[in-house]
Amino acid sequence: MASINLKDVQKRFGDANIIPNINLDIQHGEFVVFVGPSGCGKSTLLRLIAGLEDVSGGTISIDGKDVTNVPPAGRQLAMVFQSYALYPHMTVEQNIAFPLKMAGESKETIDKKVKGAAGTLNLTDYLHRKPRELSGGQRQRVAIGRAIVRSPKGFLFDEPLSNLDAALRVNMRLEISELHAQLKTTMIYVTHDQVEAMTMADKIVVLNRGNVEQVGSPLELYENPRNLFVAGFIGSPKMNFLSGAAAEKYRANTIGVRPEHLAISKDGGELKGTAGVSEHLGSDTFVHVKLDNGEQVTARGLGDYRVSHGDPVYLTPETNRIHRFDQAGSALAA
Amino acid sequence: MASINLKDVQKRFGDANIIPNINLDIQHGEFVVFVGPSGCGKSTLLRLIAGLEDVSGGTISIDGKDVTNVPPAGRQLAMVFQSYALYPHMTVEQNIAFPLKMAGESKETIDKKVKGAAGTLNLTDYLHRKPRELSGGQRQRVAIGRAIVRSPKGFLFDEPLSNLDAALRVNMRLEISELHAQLKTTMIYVTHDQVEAMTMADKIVVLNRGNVEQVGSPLELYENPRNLFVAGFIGSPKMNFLSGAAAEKYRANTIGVRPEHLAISKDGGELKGTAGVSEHLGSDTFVHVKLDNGEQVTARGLGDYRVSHGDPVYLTPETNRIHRFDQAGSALAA
Amino acid sequence: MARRVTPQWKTGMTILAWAVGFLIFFPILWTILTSFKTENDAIDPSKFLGFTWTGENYVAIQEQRNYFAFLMNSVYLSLGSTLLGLIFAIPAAWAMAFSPTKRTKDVLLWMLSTKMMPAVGALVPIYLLFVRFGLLDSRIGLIVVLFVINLPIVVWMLYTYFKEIPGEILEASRMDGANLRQELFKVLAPMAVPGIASTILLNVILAWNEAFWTLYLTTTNAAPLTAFIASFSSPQGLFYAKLSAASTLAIAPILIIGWFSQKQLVRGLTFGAVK
Amino acid sequence: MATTHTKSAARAMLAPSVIALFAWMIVPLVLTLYFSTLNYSLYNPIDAPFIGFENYTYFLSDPTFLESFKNTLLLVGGVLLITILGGILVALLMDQEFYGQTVVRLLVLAPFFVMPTVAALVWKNMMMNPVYGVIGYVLNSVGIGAIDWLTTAPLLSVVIIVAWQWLPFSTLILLTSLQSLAEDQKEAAEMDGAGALSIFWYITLPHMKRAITVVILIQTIFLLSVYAEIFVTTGGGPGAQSTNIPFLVANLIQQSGDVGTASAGGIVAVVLANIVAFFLVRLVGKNLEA
Amino acid sequence: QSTTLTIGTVNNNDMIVMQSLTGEFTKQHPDIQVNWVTLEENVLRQRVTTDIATKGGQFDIMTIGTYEVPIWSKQAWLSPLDNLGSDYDADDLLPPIKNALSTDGKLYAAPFYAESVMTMYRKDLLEKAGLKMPEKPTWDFIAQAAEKMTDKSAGVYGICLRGKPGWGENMAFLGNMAREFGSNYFDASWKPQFESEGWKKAVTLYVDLMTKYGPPGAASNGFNENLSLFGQGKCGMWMDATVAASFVTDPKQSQVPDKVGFAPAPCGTENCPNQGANWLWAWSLAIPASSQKKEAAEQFISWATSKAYIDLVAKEKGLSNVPPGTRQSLYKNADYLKAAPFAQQTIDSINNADPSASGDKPYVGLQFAAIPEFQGLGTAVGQQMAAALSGSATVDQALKAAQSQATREMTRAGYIK
Ligand SMILES: Nc1ncnc2c1ncn2[C@@H]1O[C@H](COP(=O)(O)OP(=O)(O)OP(=O)(O)O)[C@@H](O)[C@H]1O
Ligand SMILES: Nc1ncnc2c1ncn2[C@@H]1O[C@H](COP(=O)(O)OP(=O)(O)OP(=O)(O)O)[C@@H](O)[C@H]1O
Ligand SMILES: [Mg+2]
Ligand SMILES: [Mg+2]
Repeated sequence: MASINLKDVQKRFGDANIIPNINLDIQHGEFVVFVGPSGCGKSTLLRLIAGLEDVSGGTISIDGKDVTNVPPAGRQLAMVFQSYALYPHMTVEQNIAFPLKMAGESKETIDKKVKGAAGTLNLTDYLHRKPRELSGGQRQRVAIGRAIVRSPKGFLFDEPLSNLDAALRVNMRLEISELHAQLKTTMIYVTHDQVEAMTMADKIVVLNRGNVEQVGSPLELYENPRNLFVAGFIGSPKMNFLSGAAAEKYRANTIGVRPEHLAISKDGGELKGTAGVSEHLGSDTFVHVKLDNGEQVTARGLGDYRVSHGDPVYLTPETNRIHRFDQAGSALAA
Repeated sequence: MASINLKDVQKRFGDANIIPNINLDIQHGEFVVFVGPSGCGKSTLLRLIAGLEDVSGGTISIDGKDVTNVPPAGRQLAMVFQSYALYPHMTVEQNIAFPLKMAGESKETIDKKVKGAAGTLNLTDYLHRKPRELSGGQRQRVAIGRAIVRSPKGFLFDEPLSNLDAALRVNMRLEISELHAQLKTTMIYVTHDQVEAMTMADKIVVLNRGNVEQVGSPLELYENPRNLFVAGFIGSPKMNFLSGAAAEKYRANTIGVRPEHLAISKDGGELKGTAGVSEHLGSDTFVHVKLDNGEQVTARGLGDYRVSHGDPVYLTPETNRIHRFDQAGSALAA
Repeated sequence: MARRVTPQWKTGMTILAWAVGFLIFFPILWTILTSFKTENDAIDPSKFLGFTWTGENYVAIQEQRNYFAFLMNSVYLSLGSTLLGLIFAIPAAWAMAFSPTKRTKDVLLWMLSTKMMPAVGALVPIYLLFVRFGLLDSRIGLIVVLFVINLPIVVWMLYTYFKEIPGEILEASRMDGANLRQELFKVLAPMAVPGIASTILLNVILAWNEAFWTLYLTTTNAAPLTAFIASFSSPQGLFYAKLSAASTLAIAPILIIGWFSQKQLVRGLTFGAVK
Repeated sequence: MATTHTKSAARAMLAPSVIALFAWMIVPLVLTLYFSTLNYSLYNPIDAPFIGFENYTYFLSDPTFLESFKNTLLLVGGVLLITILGGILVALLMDQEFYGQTVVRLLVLAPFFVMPTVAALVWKNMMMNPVYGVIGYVLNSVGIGAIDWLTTAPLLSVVIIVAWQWLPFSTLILLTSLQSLAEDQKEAAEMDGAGALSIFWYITLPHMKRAITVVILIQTIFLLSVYAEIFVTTGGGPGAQSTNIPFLVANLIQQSGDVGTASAGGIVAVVLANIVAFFLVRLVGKNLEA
Repeated sequence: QSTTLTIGTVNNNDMIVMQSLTGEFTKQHPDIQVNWVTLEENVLRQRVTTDIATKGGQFDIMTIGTYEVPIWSKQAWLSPLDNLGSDYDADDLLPPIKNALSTDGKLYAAPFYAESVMTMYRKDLLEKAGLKMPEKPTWDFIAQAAEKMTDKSAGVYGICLRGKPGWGENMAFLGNMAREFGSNYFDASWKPQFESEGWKKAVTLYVDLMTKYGPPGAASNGFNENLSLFGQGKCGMWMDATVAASFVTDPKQSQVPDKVGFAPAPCGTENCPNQGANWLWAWSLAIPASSQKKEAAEQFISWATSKAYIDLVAKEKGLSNVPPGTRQSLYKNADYLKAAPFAQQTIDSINNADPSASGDKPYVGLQFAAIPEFQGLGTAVGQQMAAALSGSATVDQALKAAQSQATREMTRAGYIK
């Protein structure tokens, strides 16, 4: 359990200014999710916090103590690497036991905890395998196991579930949430999965090119994105943006409507267009519509909604769900 | 463009019988998605098709020609590895250009194609970097780039988008679909992402412990899962299963209802329970409900649906959306 | 990889490393210094730097033997045998590292065991064969000999290095349509550069310093620097300085080769290639 | 990974090396075996009657044989001990960041570039000589007094010289191996709370296992046949205190011209070397896999 | 057309001079070219032995010693030198040398330079010790002088002798010394003599002198090391090959060039054989029977061992640096006797040395026995002597071991029935 504060943190790799300047406060016991486009600096930020990289400027403190120059071991954080970084010469069991061994736990404790973690992670059958004999998802689970057996001050997860199947992912999500609820340990979690971000986070940090675009609770970001970037990034499929006449109507440069707030009808509605491809997910159907003014939008229909390619359709945004943005892309007050 | 046929294909690693026996026909130009729990043998199957592993039994033919003993290069398939497997000594550009160079393309062609792929993949700024200087997602994109620049007989994708952010993932999904539409090349695609599986596939193959559980179009699987496993695996959050009285009412051992087909209400309905955690995704809200008979189910509500932990709620399944299963787990005719 | 080391640590390491380096290098340093002494200064161990520098030893040596003829032979022999060795060993090491069978380990050990025969034991048979085929004092004959005697070592070294490379990268190249030759030389070899560099360096050194066969199987046309040295070790009279000069001449070229290859012995390249 | 195709390719790729080595091994081996049954002297090559195992009994009954065997093992063991431990330490040091890395690395590697004869001459005359040697001079000036290395501790002296020559080899191999250790593993270990020592013990050392094995095996092969260093420095003496098997065999042919007994000795040496190798492989061989 | 001669030789100074003067030879014989293979003595010996025994034919001329010539000529490995030219004057060669290089009256190798043994001592130190070198020193006197001359604090050691094991190193000296005490290597029935009285006395005294008055590290000192020590002024006395004399008197190589005196080798008994000059060695040039270029090779040998060559060296390098010990005419040259203070002692020693076989000594040779087995045997015994010198074995143990090793070897070789 720890508070983590970043003050004016910067990071350059040679010429590349990956993180120009970041300030961030993470409270005791918070579950913070970092999201952002691939390459925006999420892993780098995690590595800076972990102490695996030196900051190019600024300070990092944990529990109010400046740890900028403290080596990783001194920071007492556990981490799941995006690349897994398993120990190739150790079996699954030894991999998971390693941090406990380092902490000097007794053999029985280690055994118990490893067995426990392996059970949770569906790895019990693989305890004696070496990493190279595992499937991608199994490797990733070992990496998770290695992090969660310990009781660190905080956890750093770098896309820990990316290679797991949906069912397992839901399980693991719940496991991690439960772990968090139990231990109340600070967690920082990088993910590309909207569901994970929305359901697990106390606070989401949206990063873009090494800058923080917005920090807030999941619903805050969903409902009140500060700017076009956040609006477009949170939510999948992404928010539809309309400009021109449609926007002017709402006294905005651009307006945004999420697919789920765009009612689709074959009979009539505010905006007219032609149905394009329909994506049937089973639970929902996403219909891509080309509006008559040429703009391309997506609307969500029920799972069994059918519309043929080329049919005329009508869309009606829920007025109170419309997001308005000015020319610079910043959100306008509702 | 190729048809791929697997006949009685088996694979053992030492004692472990990873693939007991698989028969599979993939038609010219089909887009086939393999799904299944982590470790079920998806990557192995892909590697068998690629020729990177020997089958322990059975035959693989491409375009009717037995290729069981043909080396990978002779099969003319392109592959994206789950582990990326980039060439560490080559820049991004050289990595992507490599297969073209091997095919003996002219320098101009190579240049053009690499530029094109890099553009598509948002890699233009990174062309001169080495893999170790890339973020996880960027590496994955290089791996994709390397596969798509060529014109092979077929593509094998092993979770190619797992490390990409939602926006990019949607883009890439469209790109790959478009590539497929354009080239009509056979594609085999492994993914854990329900959306990818549902939207991209012509045909989904559900694997479980090395066996094919069901093969069919996405909606077929969604609507008519052959058994409990497929029913539980396709769709996220997964289908709710109820047994006991609720099931008997429908003359089944178990019935399944998807969260999206379970109407939730605070006033009244078929099943009574207590609200547990609510997951707010923004677009939807998943409410975990503990039924009075002790069973745990999930129901989907609208994005702004609010219900407090502990409140009594009522759930009503859509009768015509109920799936019925017998004792062995096989689906019963509707 | 990206963490700064503290300046104090770096300073400490610098001092320690230089001290260790100096100690290990000292005998060679002393030899080089001695080569610039007069014979009388050479036998006085108290003269470290305080002596009158002279180049007379080098002059004397060059007057006696044509250093460059020996040098060229050494270069031919070591480079020739190394090249031959790589051509044979890279495929062999690839085979054993990436397509191991139950017998791979046995083959590896058998290869080493071919080196267990004491060279003198094989001298007469080999000499007779060389006489028979007219290979005595020919570069080609010696290149072949140096190549085979070092082949097990080259295979072994490459095998170890190849083992560290993730096989998936080679698989990727197969998928990309590379044939075996391209897989070996376009993908594997560049990735194994540090390993191959140290293997080359090692093999060049072993060939360069091989002093049994090179002495027995050559007279003049193919005689390398080992023969050059053998004509300066323990002549009558004081000889430390001249011996040192000859030794310096024998070591210098390979030190230079070492200097260049040292730059190749860089950090492993596999990082970032696979998850 | 391995498919029938790669397997057959592998066989084809392995074949040239195997054939070359087999030829190199079998021709001398057969001839040596043949010679070892003859009373074949270089000084009387025409008349070489068959004498069965007499050469073997003669060689094995040589009073210095057992001592040579013991010396061979001591030499191999001593040098291995110094070079492996020293090599690990030096390699770790060279892997650190410091000023002048390239230069120092070269300094450390340099002894390996020196021909064995030259190294032995330099050590014998300019280092270990009690009158002219630097070591004696230093010991004298600190008041300990010069040591006559080659007479009082002949085998140790040879061990020191040979270890000096081979330390760079193990350093080089171990350093290369160190550098192929993926950084993220070390990072993961650090995150897991491992200190520098633990990282070394649990991550670095296991990673270097194969390299260490290779160093041990390759060096053993070379050390089993050390000759020039002994020839130049102690000449195997005093007595047989620094005579090893190769030196003993070499003396037979080079001093006595006794090809028959030398061949028998060569065969015995091969057998002994194989026994040593066999035990070594039992000891460390499993590290070769994986 | 031109012929190329490949000549294998040792890297001793006189040979190096010969190489540098090769141009003079090729000037006279423009159709002959010369390739030199210069190797250290031991390496060269092994190299040429292998070649000649396997008929490798790599050499046209080999540099070999008085040890090899009798053995090799008996094997018919060498061509007799019967065509050295009219002005060669083979009769000018010193008789002991000529004999040593001839078998059945035919010369098989031409001497390039030759040596016997003598005592070299520091006149100044001996004087300081209050002693005077007798005309015929005895080992008793030497022991006494060694004690007096030793001043370890000043780094001066009374006596330096060979300690490095090897048949051509310490055994050359000890074989000579044993004869000074009346013992040979083998008796008439080829029984080794190492446990005889003479050997015991010789080795006991040798070890005693060396441990008390010798330099540190003596057990690894050979000719070269002692040469350096003596040249450094660290030795009071040194009994060794006569060729050493020209180095220790050469100001370029020695720090005591004019303080060196020369005396015969000491005797241990009243009637020591050959006046103590029990050492004869000649580095000589010979032609392997397999050489295709015998004619050219003989021309070269004739040139290199001729009187004219000696004159040439005298002209180029100075009179005292000519190859010694081969020709009578040189020692009749008054200039030489004046320029080389050691000349008289050298010729006396050589003339006294008689290596031929005799009743109680069945072998040819003095400090060695010219039988093929001697190299190995001598070296093995030399090791035992070194062990005695280094203190790791007592003299008795060492001699016993030597005796049994030698007996074993001689029995196997069929000498002892
Ligand atoms: N070399 C091997 N030796 C032994 N078992 C192996 C080996 N490679 C894979 N396996 C096992 O085979 C099974 C199937 O592996 P595979 O990689 O095909 O799974 P997957 O379906 O791709 O899983 P994931 O979704 O996690 O990537 C796993 O249980 C794995 O542990
Ligand atoms: N060693 C390096 N040298 C140069 N640039 C680097 C290095 N490491 C990372 N980068 C660059 O820094 C940027 C941020 O990388 P980072 O790994 O933090 O991204 P990320 O947000 O984790 O992306 P992803 O979601 O794809 O994993 C990327 O553009 C990457 O190319
Ligand atoms: Mg990342
Ligand atoms: Mg997989």
